[in-house]
Amino acid sequence: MHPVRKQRLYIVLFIVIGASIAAGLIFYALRENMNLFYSPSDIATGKAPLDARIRAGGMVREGSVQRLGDDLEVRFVVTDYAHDVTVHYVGILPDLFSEGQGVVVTGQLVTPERFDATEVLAKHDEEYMPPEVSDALEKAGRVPQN
Amino acid sequence: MTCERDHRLLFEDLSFTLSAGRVLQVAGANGSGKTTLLRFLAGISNAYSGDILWRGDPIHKVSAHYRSQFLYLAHAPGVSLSLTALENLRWYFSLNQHIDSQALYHGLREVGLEGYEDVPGFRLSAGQQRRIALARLVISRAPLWILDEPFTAIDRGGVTELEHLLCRHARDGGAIVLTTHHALKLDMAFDRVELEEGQC
Amino acid sequence: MTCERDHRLLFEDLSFTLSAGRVLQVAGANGSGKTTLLRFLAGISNAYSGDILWRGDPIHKVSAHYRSQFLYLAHAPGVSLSLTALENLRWYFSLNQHIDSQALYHGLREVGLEGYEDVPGFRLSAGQQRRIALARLVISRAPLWILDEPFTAIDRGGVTELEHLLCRHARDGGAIVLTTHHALKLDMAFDRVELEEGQC
Amino acid sequence: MAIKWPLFFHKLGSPRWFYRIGGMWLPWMAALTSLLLLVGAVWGLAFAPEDFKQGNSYRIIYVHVPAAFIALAGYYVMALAGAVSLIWKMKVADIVLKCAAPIGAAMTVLALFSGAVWGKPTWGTWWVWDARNTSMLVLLFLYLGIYALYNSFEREEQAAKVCAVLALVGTVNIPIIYKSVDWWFTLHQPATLKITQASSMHASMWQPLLVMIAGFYLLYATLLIQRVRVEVLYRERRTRWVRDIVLQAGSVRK
Amino acid sequence: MLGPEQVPGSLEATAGTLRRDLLLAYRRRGDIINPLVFALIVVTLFPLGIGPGERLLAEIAPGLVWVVALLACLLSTDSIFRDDYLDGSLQQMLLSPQPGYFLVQAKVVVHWLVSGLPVTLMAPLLGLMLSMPGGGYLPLLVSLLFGTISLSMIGAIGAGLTVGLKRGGVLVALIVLPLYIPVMIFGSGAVVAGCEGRPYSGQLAVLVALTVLASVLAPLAITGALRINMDD
Amino acid sequence: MLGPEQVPGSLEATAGTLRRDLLLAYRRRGDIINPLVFALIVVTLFPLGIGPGERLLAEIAPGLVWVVALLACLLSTDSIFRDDYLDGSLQQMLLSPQPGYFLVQAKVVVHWLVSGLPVTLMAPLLGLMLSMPGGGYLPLLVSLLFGTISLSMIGAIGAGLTVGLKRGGVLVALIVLPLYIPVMIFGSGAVVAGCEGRPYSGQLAVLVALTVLASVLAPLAITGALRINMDD
Amino acid sequence: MYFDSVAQLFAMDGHGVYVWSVYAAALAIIALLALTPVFKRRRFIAEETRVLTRQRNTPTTRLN
Ligand code: HEM
Ligand SMILES: Nc1ncnc2c1ncn2[C@@H]1O[C@H](COP(=O)(O)OP(=O)(O)OP(=O)(O)O)[C@@H](O)[C@H]1O
Ligand SMILES: Nc1ncnc2c1ncn2[C@@H]1O[C@H](COP(=O)(O)OP(=O)(O)OP(=O)(O)O)[C@@H](O)[C@H]1O
Ligand SMILES: [Mg+2]
Ligand SMILES: [Mg+2]
Repeated sequence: MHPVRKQRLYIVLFIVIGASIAAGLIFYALRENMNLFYSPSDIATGKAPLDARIRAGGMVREGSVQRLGDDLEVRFVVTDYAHDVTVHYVGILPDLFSEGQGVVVTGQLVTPERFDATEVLAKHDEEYMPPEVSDALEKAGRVPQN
Repeated sequence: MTCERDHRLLFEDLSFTLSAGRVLQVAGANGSGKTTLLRFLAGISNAYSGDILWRGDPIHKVSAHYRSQFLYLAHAPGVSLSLTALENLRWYFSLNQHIDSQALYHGLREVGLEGYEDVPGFRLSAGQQRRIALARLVISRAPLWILDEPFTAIDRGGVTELEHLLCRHARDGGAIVLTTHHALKLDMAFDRVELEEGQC
Repeated sequence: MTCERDHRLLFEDLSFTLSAGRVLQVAGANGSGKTTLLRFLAGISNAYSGDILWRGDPIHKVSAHYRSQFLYLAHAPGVSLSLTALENLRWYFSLNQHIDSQALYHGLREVGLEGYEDVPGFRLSAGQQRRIALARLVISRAPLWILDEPFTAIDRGGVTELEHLLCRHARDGGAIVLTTHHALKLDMAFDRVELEEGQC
Repeated sequence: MAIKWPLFFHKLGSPRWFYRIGGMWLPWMAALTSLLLLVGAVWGLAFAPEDFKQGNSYRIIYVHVPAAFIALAGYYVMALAGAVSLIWKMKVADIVLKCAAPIGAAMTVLALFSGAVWGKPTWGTWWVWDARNTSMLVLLFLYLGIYALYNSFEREEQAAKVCAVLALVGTVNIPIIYKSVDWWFTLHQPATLKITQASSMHASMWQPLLVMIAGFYLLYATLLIQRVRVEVLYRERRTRWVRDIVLQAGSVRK
Repeated sequence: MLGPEQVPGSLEATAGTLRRDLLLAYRRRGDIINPLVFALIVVTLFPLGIGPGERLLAEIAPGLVWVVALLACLLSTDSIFRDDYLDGSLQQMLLSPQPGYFLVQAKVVVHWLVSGLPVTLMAPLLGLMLSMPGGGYLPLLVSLLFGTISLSMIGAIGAGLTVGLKRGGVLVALIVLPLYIPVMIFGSGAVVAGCEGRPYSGQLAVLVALTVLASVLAPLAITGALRINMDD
Repeated sequence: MLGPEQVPGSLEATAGTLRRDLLLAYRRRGDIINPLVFALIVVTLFPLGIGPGERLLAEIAPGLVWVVALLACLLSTDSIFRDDYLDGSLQQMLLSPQPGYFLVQAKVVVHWLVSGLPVTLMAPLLGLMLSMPGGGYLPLLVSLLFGTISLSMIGAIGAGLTVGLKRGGVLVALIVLPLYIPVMIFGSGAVVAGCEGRPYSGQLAVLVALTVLASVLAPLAITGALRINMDD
Repeated sequence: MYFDSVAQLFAMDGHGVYVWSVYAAALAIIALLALTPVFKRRRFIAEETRVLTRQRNTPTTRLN
C-alpha cells in the first residue's frame, strides 16, 4: 500500500476503535444511576441511599408546612403527586418558598420517610401567565401548575 | 532528476528552476526576504501567491512525499541541548531515513565532533552545537538541501570543509539552495538569485 | 589611557594587554573558549584564576565604575522584540549614558534602520534586529567595546560599515576586543590572540 | 477544490464585496433592529401583564432569554466561521471569527447578569451553581479564551487559524459540559418556549418576547457586520480600494 | 531520489520519538517532583486558609484533591512542546515524512508518565492529609489514573495552540480549564460517591469514555495547532 | 574615558526602566485579563468538584479566594524576568553602572500593576460567587491589596532564582509558596474575622508590615539571584 | 399601559430596581458594542490619512 494511505488508515482505525470503546462505556454508564437528585418516588421505592448527602425535589404539598416551636425549625411535605417525603429544616426559608411551589432540598435521608435538609432552594417552573388568567383557571377548577 | 520551483508575486515575479547537481545561493541584504523564501520552499509557510513545484507538482499536493525528499536547516536547527550529539542524530534519522549506527559515528567524525559524541549539547560551544546539525548533511541521502545560513558560528576550517561537502552533494546529483552572507567559494559553478530590498 | 588585562591558568598562562586606540581580535576554532574569555572580561563570570585589571585595578574591585566604561555585545544582545528600535535604545541609554534624542535617530540612520525606528522588533529580519544593537556602538561614548561575533547575520555592506565604525572608534582613542570567524579587514593594524583548542 | 461553488460563495469570501454589500444593508438592518427592540422593550416593560407568581420581576425575561439565545448561537457562528476559515481559507471567515468573540462574550455577560439579577427575587440568591448557570459561565470562559488567544498573537492570519481550532474543540465540549452539569444539579427552569407543544406562557406575555428575540437576532447580525466591515478596512489597508475610501473620508493634503 | 522504502515506518518513528522523549525526561528527572510538591503545598495551604476543622476538610477533600491534581498537571502541561519549539526540533518533526498524529501522541504519553502518573500515585496521601473517608481512595486512584491521561491530552491542545507565544503559562490555563470541566465533574463525582458509600461505576465509565475519546481525537487538534504555529 | 557626570542618576535609570516595562505591559495589555480569568475559572472548579452546597462554599470562601488569588499571582510571577533574560536585556541591565535594587523594584511594581492589582479588584466578585458573608468584603479588598504586593515581591525572588532554567513554572511555585504562607495566614485570617464579624485590624497591620518588609528587602535578594544566574 | 402611573411603572411593586437595572445594563452593553467599531473606524481613517499624507509628500515612496 502507498505509505501515505497506510498512515491515514492507521489513524482512522485508531479513531474508530476509540470511538466504539467510548460508545460502549457511555452505554453502560447510562444504565447506572449517577444522579444525585432523587424524586419522592425514587425515595419511596428505595432507590435513594440513607445517610448520604443527596438532593431531592418536588412540589411543596398544599397545607403541609408546619412551623415547630418559635425557632426556625419547619416541616413540610414534598410530593411528586405519586409519593411524598417529609422534610425537616432549620433555617430561613427563601422568599419564594410557598405551598404549591417547586423546591430543591439538599441533605440526607434519615429514614425512608424523613429527610433532614441543610439547604432549601425555591425552584421556579416554566408557567407564565397574568394573575387574572390564573384566577380564572383556578375558578374553573384547574390548578395552574403541573 | 530535476526539481522545479516557480515562485511569483510576493517577490514580484521571482521565478527560478533548480536542477539536480546544481547549487543555488539566495543572496540579498538584511531583510530582503531570504529566510522567508526558504521557508516557502520548505513548505513551512504558504503566505505566498504563485506555485512552488516539485517535479511538476505543487508541493502542498505531494507534501508527505516531498517532505521525505529534502533536508532543511533553519536558524534553530532542531538540536536538543539536553541530549548528546549521538542521541540527537539517532532521533532525527528515526523519523527520516533508515541509517545504521556506524553512519552516525562517521558523520560526527566528519564534522569534527569525534570524542564529543556522548557530551550533552549544553556543554558544547555555539559552533560545536551547530556542527551537530551539520552532521546530518554528511549522513543524509535526501536529494534536496535547503540551508539557511549554514556557516553561522562555524570557524574557518569548518567553512572550507562544509564547502567541500556541498560540492560533493551536488556532484552526486543532489540539489542545494542556501543563503549566506559569507562569500561562497565552491570548486564548481553555482547559481545566484539576488533579492533586492524593494522587491519584498 | 591604557587598559590592562591579565588572564591566566584556564587558558594556561594567557596574558595580554589592550591599550587605548587598539583593536584586539580573539581568534580560535569552535569551542576554543572565545565567548568564555569575553564573559570574563565583561565581569559576567569569574570562574577563572588570575587577574583581569582595568587601569591597574582588578575589575571586581571597581565594578560599578568599570561597568560604566565598557559596552558589551553578546550573542543575545538585549533587544526586546516587543519594543521598537527607538524604545530599545532609549532604555539602554537611560541606564548608561546621557544622550539626546537626536543622537538616537542618528544612530539608527547610521546602521540602516532609517524608517524602521517605530517598527516593533519582531517585524524585522534577523539582521535588522541585530542592527538595533549595533546602533549602540554608533551612539555610545564608552571607551571599551567587548563584542562577541558582532558580524553575525549582517550582510556584506553592513560588514564593511561596521569595520569602518570599529576603526573610527579605535582612532578616537577607544579600545576594542572582539571575536569573529570572519576575516577581519580593518584600515589599521590590529592585534590577534589565538586560542588553541587543547588549551581550554 | 474540485467542487464548483456557487458564485456568491466566492464573492462572500471577498472582503471588498462583503464591505460593499454590508454597507448597503447596514442602515436598513440597524433601523429595523432599533424598531423591534424599542417596540419589544416598551411592550414588555409597560404593556405586558405581570406574572401571577413572580409579579413584575419576570419582565427581565425580555432581556434574559434573547441574550441567552444569542450567547449560545454566537458560539456556533464563531465555530462555523472557524471551520470555514480552516477548510476554505476564506479571509472574511477569519474576520468573522475575530469579531464574533467580543459580541458573543458581551451577550453572555448580559445573560449572566440578567439571570443573576432575576435570581435574587426568585431564587433568593444572586448565584447558584446549577447546570444552566455553570455552563453559561463556562461559555463565557470559552469566549474569553478565544479572545485572549487571538490577542496574544502578533500575526492575524495565525491568530485566526489557532482560534478556529480552539473554537472547534470548544464546540465538541459545550454539549459535554452541559450534559455533565445537567445530571449534577438543576434549579433553572426548563424551556418555556417549546417548538413541539404550545408554549407554557400566556400569549400576552410571549408575543413581546418573540419580538425581542427577533430584535436580538437582528441586533447580532447588525453588530457583526458592522465590526467585520471595520476589520476588513484594517486587514486590507494596503489595497487600492481601501485607500480610495480613506481618500474620500479623510482629507489627504498635498 | 529517496524511495519510500528508505523512509522508516510510523511505528519505528513513534518508537524513536518515544525513546527520545523518555531520555529527555530521564535527563530532567528532577522535574518529576515539581508537580508533586506543588500539589502537596497547595493542599497544605487550604487548612491554613480556611481553618483546620477536620469535618470541613473531609467534606471538601474529594473535590479539593481533584482540583489540585488538575492544577498540578496543568502547570506542567504548558511546556510539553516549548523546548522542542525553541530549539527547532518540533519543526524538524513536522517537516519529517511521518504523520504528526502518532509522534504527538508519543510525546503526550511521555508527559503523562512524568506528571499525571506520579500525581495519581500521590493522591491517596493528599486524601489522608485532608482526612478523606475510606471509601474514596479506590475511586480516587482509578479516576485520577484515567483523568490525568485526558488532562494531558487536552492540555497538550492548549500547549500546541500557544507554543509560538512567549508567555504561555496562564493563557494555557485559561484555554484549557473550561475543557477540563467535564473530566473533573465525573472524576470528583466518583470520589464523592465513593466517600459516601454510593456506587460510582457509572461515573468512572463516563470518565474512561472521555479519556479514550480525548486520546484518539486530541492528537488531531494538537497536530493542527502545531502546524499552524510553525508558520510564524 | 567617560566621566561619572555622563552616567544617568539612579532616579533617571529607574524611571527609564519603569517606562520601558509599562510600555511592554501596554503592548501585551491582553495579558492582564489572563490571571483574572484564571482566578475565575479556578473558583468555578471548586463548586463543581466539591458540590454546589451554598453553606459549604460560604464556609470555605475566604480561604479559597485567598488561595486562588495567590495562585493567580504565582502563575504570572514566573515570567517577570524570563523574556528579559532570554533576549539579553537582563544582562545589559546588570552590566549597566546602575544599582540593580531600584531597577528590579521598578520591574516588580509594574508586574504588580498588571497582575496583583486586577486580581484584587476582582476578588469581591469571586466572594459573591461563593456566597461569602457580607462582612468579609472590605477586609478582602484591603488584605489582597497589600498581600498581592508582597506576593509579587516574594514571587520575584523565586523568578530571579530560576530565571536561568528553562522550565521555571512549577519550580518557582515550589520555592515561593513556603514564603507566601505567613502572608496568606494573616490575609485570610482578616477575611475570616470580617466574615464572622470579629475585628480584623490586627491581622491587617501585620500584613501591611510584612508587605513593607518584603518591599524593601526582596529587591536585595532578587538582584543577588539575578547576578548569580547571569553567570551560567 | 398595564400600570396605572409612571411612578408605578418605575417601582414595579418593589421589583423595579431589578428590572430596570437589567434593561440599563442591556442598553449599556449594546451601546458599547455598537459604538466601538464606529470609533475604531474613525481612528483608522485618521491613521491612514496621516500615512497617505506622508507618502504623498515624500516622492520616493510609491503608491501602488
Ligand atoms: C445567572 C443566572 C442564570 C443564567 C446563567 C441563565 C441562563 C440561561 C440560558 C443559557 C438560557 C437559554 C437556555 C436555552 O437556550 O435552552 C436561559 C433561558 C431562560 N432562563 Fe435563565 N439563567 C439564569 C437565571 C434565570 C432565572 C433566575 C430565571 C427565572 C426564574 C430564568 C429564566 C429563564 C427563562 C424563562 C428562560 C427561557 C427558557 C426557554 O424558553 O428556553 N433564568 N437562561
Ligand atoms: N514576523 C514578521 N512580520 C512582519 N514582517 C516581517 C516578519 N519577519 C520578517 N519580516 C520582514 O520581512 C522581510 C524579510 O525578512 P527575512 O527574515 O526573510 O529577511 P532575510 O533576508 O532573511 O534577512 P537577514 O539576512 O537579516 O536574515 C524584512 O523586511 C522583515 O522586516
Ligand atoms: N556551560 C558549559 N559547561 C561546560 N563546558 C562548557 C560550557 N559552555 C561551553 N563549554 C565548553 O567550553 C569550551 C569553550 O566554549 P566557548 O563557548 O567559549 O567557545 P567559543 O570559542 O566561543 O566557540 P564558538 O566559536 O563555537 O562560539 C568548549 O569546549 C565548550 O565545550
Ligand atoms: Mg534570515
Ligand atoms: Mg562563542
